[in-house]
Amino acid sequence: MYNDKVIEIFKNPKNIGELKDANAIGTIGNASCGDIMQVYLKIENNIIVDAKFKTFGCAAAIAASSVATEMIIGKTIEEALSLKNADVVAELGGLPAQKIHCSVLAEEAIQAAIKDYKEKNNG
Amino acid sequence: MYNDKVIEIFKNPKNIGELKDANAIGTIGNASCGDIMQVYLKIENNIIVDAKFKTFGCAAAIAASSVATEMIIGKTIEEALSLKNADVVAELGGLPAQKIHCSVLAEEAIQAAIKDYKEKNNG
Amino acid sequence: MKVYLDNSATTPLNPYVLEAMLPFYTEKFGNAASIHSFGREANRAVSDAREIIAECINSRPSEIYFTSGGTESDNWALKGAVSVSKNKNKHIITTLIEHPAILNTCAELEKQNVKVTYLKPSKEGIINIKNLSESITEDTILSTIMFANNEIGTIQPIKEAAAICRDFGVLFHTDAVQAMDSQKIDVKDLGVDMLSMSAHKFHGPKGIGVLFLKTGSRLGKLINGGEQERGLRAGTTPTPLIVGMAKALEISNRDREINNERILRLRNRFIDMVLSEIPYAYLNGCRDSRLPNNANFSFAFIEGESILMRLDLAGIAVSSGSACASGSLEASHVILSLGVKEELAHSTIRFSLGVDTTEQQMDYVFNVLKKTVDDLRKMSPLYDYEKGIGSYV
Amino acid sequence: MKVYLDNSATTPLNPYVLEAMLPFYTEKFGNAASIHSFGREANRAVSDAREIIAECINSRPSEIYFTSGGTESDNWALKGAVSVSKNKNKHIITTLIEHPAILNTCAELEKQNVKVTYLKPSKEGIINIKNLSESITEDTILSTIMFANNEIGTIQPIKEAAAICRDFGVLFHTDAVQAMDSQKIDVKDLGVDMLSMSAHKFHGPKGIGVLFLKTGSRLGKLINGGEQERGLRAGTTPTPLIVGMAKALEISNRDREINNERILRLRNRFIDMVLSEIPYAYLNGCRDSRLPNNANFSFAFIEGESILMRLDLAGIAVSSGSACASGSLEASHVILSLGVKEELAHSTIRFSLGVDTTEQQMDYVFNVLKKTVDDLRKMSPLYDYEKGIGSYV
Ligand SMILES: Cc1ncc(COP(=O)(O)O)c(C=O)c1O
Ligand SMILES: Cc1ncc(COP(=O)(O)O)c(C=O)c1O
Repeated sequence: MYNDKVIEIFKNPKNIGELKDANAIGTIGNASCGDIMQVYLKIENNIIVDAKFKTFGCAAAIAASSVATEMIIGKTIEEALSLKNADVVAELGGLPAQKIHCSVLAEEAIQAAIKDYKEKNNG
Repeated sequence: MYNDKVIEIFKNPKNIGELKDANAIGTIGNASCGDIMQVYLKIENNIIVDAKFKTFGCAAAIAASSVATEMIIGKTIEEALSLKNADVVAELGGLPAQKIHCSVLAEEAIQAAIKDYKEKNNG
Repeated sequence: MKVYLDNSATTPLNPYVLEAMLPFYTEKFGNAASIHSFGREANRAVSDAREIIAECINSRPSEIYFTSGGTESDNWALKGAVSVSKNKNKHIITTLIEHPAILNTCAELEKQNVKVTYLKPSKEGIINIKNLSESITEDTILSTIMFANNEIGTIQPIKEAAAICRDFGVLFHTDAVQAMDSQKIDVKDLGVDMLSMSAHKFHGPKGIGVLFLKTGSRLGKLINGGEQERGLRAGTTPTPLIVGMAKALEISNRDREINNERILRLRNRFIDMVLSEIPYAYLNGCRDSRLPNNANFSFAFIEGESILMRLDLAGIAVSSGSACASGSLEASHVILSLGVKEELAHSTIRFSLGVDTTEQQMDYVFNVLKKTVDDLRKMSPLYDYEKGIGSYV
Repeated sequence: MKVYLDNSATTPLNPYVLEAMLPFYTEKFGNAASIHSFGREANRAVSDAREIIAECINSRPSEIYFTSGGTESDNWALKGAVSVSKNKNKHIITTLIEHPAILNTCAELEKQNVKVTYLKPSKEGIINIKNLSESITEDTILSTIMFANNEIGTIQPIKEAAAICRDFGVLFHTDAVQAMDSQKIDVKDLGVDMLSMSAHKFHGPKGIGVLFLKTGSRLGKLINGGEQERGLRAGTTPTPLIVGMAKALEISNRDREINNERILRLRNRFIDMVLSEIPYAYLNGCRDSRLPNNANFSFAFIEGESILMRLDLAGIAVSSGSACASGSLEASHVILSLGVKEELAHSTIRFSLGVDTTEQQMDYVFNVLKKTVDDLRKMSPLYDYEKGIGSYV
């Protein structure tokens, strides 16, 4: 079902936990559907300098959270916003069809966090 | 399906063929049903002194023909008429349910032969 | 270490079962319907197997019909009862906790205008018999209640249910697929009209099952064709599988007491350890009227499949919900029917022990499980790891 | 000497097939639906098997659905096509020479008000395609014609029949159970929508079959339950059987040419010997468009089962009519449909050769057969042994 890379990342996910000094938090999904993804970002001068996550979900959701946070660290907000779920899937070396939605959650959680940041800073 | 005794009798049936000097012949069944039994009897002084058969039919029909003719040789007409299909089945050590009708054919063929005899001699 | 704790999904084949099957995969390959010696040899083996199974469940050999498995047996029982019924309106009573083989067949029958009542279990996972008798109407043709549940292992009051149905003249079927290995089944004593089993759940081969059909019960055919199985179930008789099923049930019957005792002790010890040492762990289903090998927990704040995968990485095989439901995104219908909230239902893991399970294995499993729950809670947005409490977002 | 000439009833398992199956009866026992390593291992094997079978028949793997055998595949194809059809009046076209798995399913459907047309074969046992196109009406939802007949081995013009059905927008199914071993099957080239097979007819295990279902064809379910087989056929996946079926078909495909050639030569030699040296022996079915391993004769004046039993006593396994029909008192529906008279139909014996058949065996069989026919005619009331002619009473 999962490829070795997904398994490996699930086994040792990066960027787990809360970011104490986050200035952007995005949460997507709900527990009754079996998936919640929460992304914490620290943004400085339009650059994502750190990212962490907390995820309630399956192995794919956890692996997607891990690679998605890794992929946006060091990127500009605009670059992070352009991250698509397909990029996450590609980075994972593929996901089973019924797990693609986990990569969508990762994309959406990042977008939600950036939206949160923009609202706090511009709104 | 068949017990060893039926098989053994089928392998070496007794009283096969026509009886040249028969004075009673009975035929039962028809080929389109897959069974014909023909019994030849030689009757002297009310005693069946010889019996032979020809049978188109399955192993059970042939075995039943063999034991039935054996069972009536030396018997009176009355005794032969009292031969029931169950006696044939018993003599064979049993028959599969769907083959019981073969023992009925044997009973009926003997009765038909005796009827033929009576008709020729009384009628 | 490899630890297989998914015996409710399927069991390893008993080596003696394989040994019994092998001659029918080599020289004794005849078709049991053939009249010649090759056929008679196969036919004898099938007759013997039928007698063994009949003896194990106290039925007559002529009441044993071989099928391709529990699913086919369940489908046949329900669809056959409906197709043979002359009732204008047809009503079936079942439960919310049945296996998909029953529930999806009921859904199919509902499309054909059969009315279906689904009894709700108690919080403990047991069907209240009173609800059964209250649900029976003049249209009721069949009631089907599983003997033991495949997810939480709860054992239903089948004898009582069958008695009620008998009183009302309603056919009674039980899906005993999960019960066969550990429960002594006596169809006469139980008073059931039909009973489904599947060999691979008791160390027999996959692809073979039985429907017990009481003499005198009429049932429409599911699979038409040749005259096999007294003309009720067509298809070339799979002799090796039938021989294997009989051998497996015979062995299961013989060793039942001793296996149950050992497995029950290991299982209870495991449940005690989990409930006392892992916070926010809940046992689903009652502890008493339950298969001896089943332990089903919800571990709050973390998701079942990720627990399963972590255990798998440590060589431990378990199931989240039923094997069939895995891969779907929905929480188990069984756990939900107990009144468990959806998020907690998503956190469910089934451990089903087997004849090969050892205490050492269970200690290992417990340690891996404890660390897994700990690790996953660290990354759960629903759990405040510092404070050790749940905090729903 | 033991000579098995009933390969149309069932075939011996190929030893390499058993070897391929065994690991799945021992350590690789997992449920293919389980997510853990035991399950994934089984799942991979099932995927591989599906690919092998797909490649053998030039289909996609996703068009291969595992069933419990040819009978279930046939039932599913017909009942599934009917249950999914929205036609008010439903019409099926089939032939008089189908296997009971088709004919009895049609009879069942007739009870449900489906109209069924039965095409009559020529004296030679071949269906005239013109009759098919003339039978199609606007109500016709499905036509099912067997690839090769199980009693007389005649091969039907399936490609032509499929083309006609395609033109009329009618689903086309073929029962290829008897054809798989000796005929190269290419579902794309044939243009069929559905095709049934059964592993034990090509040296695979009993209790496993396939329904090929072309992408885009809709079919109702026969067996509801879990999500196995892309949700269309429920029941725990019988991994060992599936692995065995794929291996058997792979080997059959590989060795087809060489086996066919050898078997055909032995078969033709046998037919020539019988027709030239045994009086009143008739070959049923044409000689050309025929499976290479089939010889079916009627031996006038003597009854089939007693011939069969005599051969059996000499260690030779043959069939009188089809294995399924044996034990019944009726003459074969196939032989009768050729216009053969009832008494002659009762005198029918099928010899079906196999990969292990030798010339020496066939010589032995011929000699035993000749003596058997002779002996039985001596005791036949239909035959005047002295004159050597038939004399019907
Ligand atoms: C309770 C129950 N019923 C029916 C089935 C179906 O049995 P099978 O998958 O062997 O057809 C299962 C197992 O999958 C089960 O646990
Ligand atoms: C032509 C044909 N169709 C269908 C079947 C049924 O296959 P099975 O008995 O394996 O279910 C057979 C063999 O019995 C057959 O010869």
